[in-house]
Amino acid sequence: MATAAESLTAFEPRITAFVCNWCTYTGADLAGTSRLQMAPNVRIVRLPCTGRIDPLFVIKAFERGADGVIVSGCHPADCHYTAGNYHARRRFAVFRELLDFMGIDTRRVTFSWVSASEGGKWRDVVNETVGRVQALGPFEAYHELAGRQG
Amino acid sequence: MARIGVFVCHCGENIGRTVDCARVADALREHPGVAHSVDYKYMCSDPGQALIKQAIAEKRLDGVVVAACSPHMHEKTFRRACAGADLNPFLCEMANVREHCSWIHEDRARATDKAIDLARTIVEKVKHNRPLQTIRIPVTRRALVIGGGIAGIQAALDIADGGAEVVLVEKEPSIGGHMSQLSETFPTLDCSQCILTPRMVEVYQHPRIKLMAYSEVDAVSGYIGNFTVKIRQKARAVDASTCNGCGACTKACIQRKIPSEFDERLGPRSAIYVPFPQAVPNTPVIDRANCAYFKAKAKGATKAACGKCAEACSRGAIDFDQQDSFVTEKVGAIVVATGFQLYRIGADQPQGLTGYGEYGYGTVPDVIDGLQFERLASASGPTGGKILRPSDGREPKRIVFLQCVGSRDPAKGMAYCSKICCMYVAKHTMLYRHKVHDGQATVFYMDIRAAGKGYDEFTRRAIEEDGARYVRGRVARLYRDGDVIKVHGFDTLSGEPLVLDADMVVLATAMRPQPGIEALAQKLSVSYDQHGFINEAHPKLRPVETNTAGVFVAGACQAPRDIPDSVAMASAAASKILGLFSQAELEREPTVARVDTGLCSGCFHCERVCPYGAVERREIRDRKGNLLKVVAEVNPGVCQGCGTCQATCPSKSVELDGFTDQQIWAEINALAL
Amino acid sequence: MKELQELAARLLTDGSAGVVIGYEEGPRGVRPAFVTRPDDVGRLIFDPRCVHNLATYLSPRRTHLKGLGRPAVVVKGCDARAVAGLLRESQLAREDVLLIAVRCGGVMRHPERHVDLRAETVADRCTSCDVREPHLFDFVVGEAPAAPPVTDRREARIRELEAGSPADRWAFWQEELSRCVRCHACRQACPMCFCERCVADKTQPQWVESSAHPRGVLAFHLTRAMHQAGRCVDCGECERACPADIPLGLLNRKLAHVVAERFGHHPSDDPSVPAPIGSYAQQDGQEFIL
Amino acid sequence: MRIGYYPGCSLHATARELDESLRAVASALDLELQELDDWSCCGATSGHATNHLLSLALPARNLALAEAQGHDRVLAPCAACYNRLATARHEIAADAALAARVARVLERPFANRVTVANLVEVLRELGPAITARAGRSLAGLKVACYYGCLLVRPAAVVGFDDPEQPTSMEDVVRAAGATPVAWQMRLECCGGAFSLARTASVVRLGRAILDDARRAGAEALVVACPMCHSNLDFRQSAMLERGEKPLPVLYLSELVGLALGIAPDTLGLQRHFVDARPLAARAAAEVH
Repeated sequence: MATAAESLTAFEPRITAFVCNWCTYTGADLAGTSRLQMAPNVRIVRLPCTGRIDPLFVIKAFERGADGVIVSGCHPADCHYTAGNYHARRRFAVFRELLDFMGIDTRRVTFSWVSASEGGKWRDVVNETVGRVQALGPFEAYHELAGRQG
Repeated sequence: MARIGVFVCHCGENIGRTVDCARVADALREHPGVAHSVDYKYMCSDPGQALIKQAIAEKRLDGVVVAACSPHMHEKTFRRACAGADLNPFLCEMANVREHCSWIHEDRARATDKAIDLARTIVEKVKHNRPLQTIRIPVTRRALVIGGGIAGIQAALDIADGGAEVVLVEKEPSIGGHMSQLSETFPTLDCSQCILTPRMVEVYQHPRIKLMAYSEVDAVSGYIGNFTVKIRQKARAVDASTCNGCGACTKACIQRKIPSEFDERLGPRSAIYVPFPQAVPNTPVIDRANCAYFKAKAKGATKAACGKCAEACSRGAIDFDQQDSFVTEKVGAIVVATGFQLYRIGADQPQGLTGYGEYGYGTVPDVIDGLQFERLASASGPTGGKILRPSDGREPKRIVFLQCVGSRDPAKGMAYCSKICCMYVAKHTMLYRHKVHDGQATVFYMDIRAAGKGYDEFTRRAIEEDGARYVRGRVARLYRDGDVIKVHGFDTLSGEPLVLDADMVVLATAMRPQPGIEALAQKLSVSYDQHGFINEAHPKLRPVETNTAGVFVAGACQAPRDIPDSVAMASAAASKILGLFSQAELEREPTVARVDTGLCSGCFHCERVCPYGAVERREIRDRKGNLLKVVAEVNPGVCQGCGTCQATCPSKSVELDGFTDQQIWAEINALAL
Repeated sequence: MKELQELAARLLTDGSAGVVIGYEEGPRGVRPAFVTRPDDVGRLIFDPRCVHNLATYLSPRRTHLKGLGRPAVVVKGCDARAVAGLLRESQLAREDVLLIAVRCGGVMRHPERHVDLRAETVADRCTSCDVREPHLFDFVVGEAPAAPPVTDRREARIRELEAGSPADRWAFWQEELSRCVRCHACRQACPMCFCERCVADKTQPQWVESSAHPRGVLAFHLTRAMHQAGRCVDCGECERACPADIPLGLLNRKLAHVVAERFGHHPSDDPSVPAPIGSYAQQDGQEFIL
Repeated sequence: MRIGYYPGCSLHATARELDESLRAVASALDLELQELDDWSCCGATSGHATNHLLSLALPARNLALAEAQGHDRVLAPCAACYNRLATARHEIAADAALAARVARVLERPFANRVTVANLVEVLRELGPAITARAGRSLAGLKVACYYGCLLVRPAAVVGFDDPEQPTSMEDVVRAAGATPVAWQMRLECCGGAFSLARTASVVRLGRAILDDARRAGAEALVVACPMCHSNLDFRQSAMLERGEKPLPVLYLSELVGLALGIAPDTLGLQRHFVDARPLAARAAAEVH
């Protein structure tokens, strides 16, 4: 069993990112075409809009072993569907306070607006989140609760 | 058991360099439900696509996953390939292992693991894909063009000539845009009015173009093929149908000294005015802020303070009580062609830009910008085409031109190059030399960017034949000294500081989009960059489209553009629209929401959050007609597939095809393996 | 409650109501009463032990009451908000119910244990009650009562939890939720939980696992709290119905505070006031978004 | 308002009148100047011309002293000292590795929390207080504000005014009741340290500045930098033709002092080479 210290340095957090197709996903594409290097811990799940991102996704991601979650989409007023991000903003403002109130460390969840032309900002969101969650270590509390095998 | 084919692309070495594609293919071959898994150098090539078709046939595949570039690049390509092999195209998805993996990671082992994860995620998703049929919706074969400059005019003419109706909306009283203000145009020095006016008349007389000048777009709803646009026809206080454009009213007006916007504040105009002689439509408009009648009325005067124009009008066309009116138009496509404005130093500065006070624009007399020089040089201009100093009307013997004022300057202005200034400054020096034979033009520049056809030769001509003195360096400061302007500059080639006496200074200020472009973009839900320029769908492959289907872009509202660019983009946008209109019906992605009426409890949160009003109410009755319950139902023609209804629905009774709960759940689950 | 009984008798005799749903003395304390005959109105009572939110019987899920004809329901001010919730979300038509609002001076926290109304015995919600004089009604009965005793028990508990560290809160909730057996009594008791099939029962995909395993329990209570944000009328029935005494009210009140502070929304008995989740404002706070 | 005060070498020597006038003005405006205990040289040009680390460590030592003595802001009236202190604070804040090296060199705790203010910035903040206490003594006095090359640059480090179109000195002059003239040589170089090595250049540059100020109708020049003052006041005799009227050169704090009715000798006017006392006399006459 790696000692706690070793496991921390060797610890590579698993981050699931729920992003909107029109802005952040395209921003991540731009980060790709610009060859901006970033931590490989993030797996992107594409959704049409942040309006489609359901708190159940975040809960299920933690249940299935994620150590951190990113939710990102278009800046207010830029939404391709005009209002999806406004609904998401309200929904996640409440959800985040609920998570905090039930003792889930909200530093494990990053919310951001990344537009299609902000490849650099996406890289910063990824690297900053991976660094933050790496410092927090594996989400033992949730995973023990979940009794994950392996 | 699913029979899914996985195709891992090397993309030359774009993916292959950092992702071990063979190992990804091997790993996926072991994944449950995968019947075929190979890697290939160029999946999007013909042989690559043939691999897919062959595998579908041989292995009876019921799903295809291509682990390659971003779906934004080639999803359509591979779906078309699958359709070619009689596999429903919506059973094919892409795993983005290039932009989201190989290009952004160096560590080969971890990049390969990530690629395997991403491919596995999409395989799990595809297991839950349903065969979908594209949705067909009728197309309104009418187009809306916003902006009546050369780009808007060209687009309107091309579309109308292609047989479709066009609504052309122009904010100013007349179409023509900034091009109508120019004297002559580079690189051929042909007179701007001569090549533009015929086009403007052609628009005015075209049977299929409905010209709405002095109007603005108020609201836009709907989607490609079915936009509903509410347009505000601003009140001119002149009845366009009875007015014959004789101009008697403009001569009778008592207000003579209002700075003319068309002449860039160098010449006067009256309160009731026609912007320029060749204006189309040639109907005057009353400037209510400066008209004595309206100013008095605004202060509550009951008696008419003036009415000279009405008295002078033989046809009784003046109508002081005319109000703004609204018109609703149904169109199938929209072209944004709102053009540019120049960076106005010290005047209405956008927040954050405070640079260039040291160039004295607005404080030191005879310091003007490019458009003002055009008005001086223009025959219909305030000085009848003679180059005279605005301060004392004398002919300047020495003019200093400053390039890149506000452009290529991330610290104080905009970071981008405005593309047209090198050309029009060279043109200005030539016009100056032709009109003032003993005049000496000096140009301070950083580098001359004249990359168009015949462009560099044009600038060389300005230097070699027309004696323009080009000094490579910036100007530090300029100030008034007596009636001469002292220009402190630097010549980087000789390494000497330079102090010149000038009679006039022309600043080549940066090109910026029209004010209010952000509000218009938000009405069209089109994205724009931090400067306000509209974002094209793809800089190289879809330059005249935007990410919002059905909305196209042409001219300087997308980026600094000269006239050839604008016309080319306008025709490109027009051909895209004519292509769109050539289909009887429009095919739309079937990623729309479906309500399971059995589970829906009729709380209608979905109806409240739907931005498109795609949710309708349906009564469920038993055989005897008793109302059992009222449920929600989605109109597939209106639904755009944003999915907000599904995330809002407490009981998850609505599913968005392409992003169903089952598919997202499968993707999240795949990440846990 | 002579006034209530006479009104009930009149409604039943002139046929404007098929059943009067009120409270009656039962073998083990006060219980809901379903009076269909005018001469049974004597059973109807009202006192601080009448804690049940009778609006839950108007939910379309209660199909067995359909046969009794148009109901006339006795509602306290807080219960009336639940009726407004059902109207707001199209589960009920206003003309399909008669509301007999009763002026209420506060009810017991544990009706079966206490008789007199004191700070220790009053229900948490009654202290901040601003609907002692009902607004949504067809009829109003009862005299204007004195203000209920003041208790800060629940708010203090929330403040205490908020002051602690995330780890403390996690420990607290894991301990409380460990007793949850997923009987869903809280869901059945709640007037605002009227879905045909609850997402917790959805199997394809199973977002919320159904076993009493901590993973499924946490997912269920997170989802239930999110669904109640801005819709809960704080009638306390979920907490009272829970066999495991899990303080669900803390979750509902916490989110009620969040929704009030962030969106200025307070539970209302006006059906036209939209729920906060599902509407938005340009200036909604986004300090937590990078 | 309490503020740390870093006089710098010139204010204890050639620019004593700047120190004296500043102290007089500060007490009149109840601004408590607390001179840093054991302050040392800021390194000036010789510092940054020889060694980068030295040029940052020297001013950083003074910032560390200010921190230790409980200041969160320190006033450096001399333009060169201000520039060195502000540049040090800016570069150290931007580069963690550099901060570590400087801390090692200083061998004292240094968290780089202190911000640096210059004479014009502080007097502009005190503008309303100056206007409230200033009489009409400077009414009608036409003054040319001379910034020199260093006072508002580089913009990234200085930042309190526009590097090309500054207005802060004019604001203070107006607050003091005098009238700033519009002239062109506000930011032109005065020759700086070439005063000894290339005196002819300094005379030529200084003369151009004085001529332009005189042409603009200025009755006095106002500066906020000891180097500019010595080049334009001490050297002015070499710049004048026979019989030409000299132009008094005042420090901004001296001008404000006159506005507040402080006696000329308390302001150090007697130390000027171009006699500025007639100005003081005129100001005194205005008051009665």
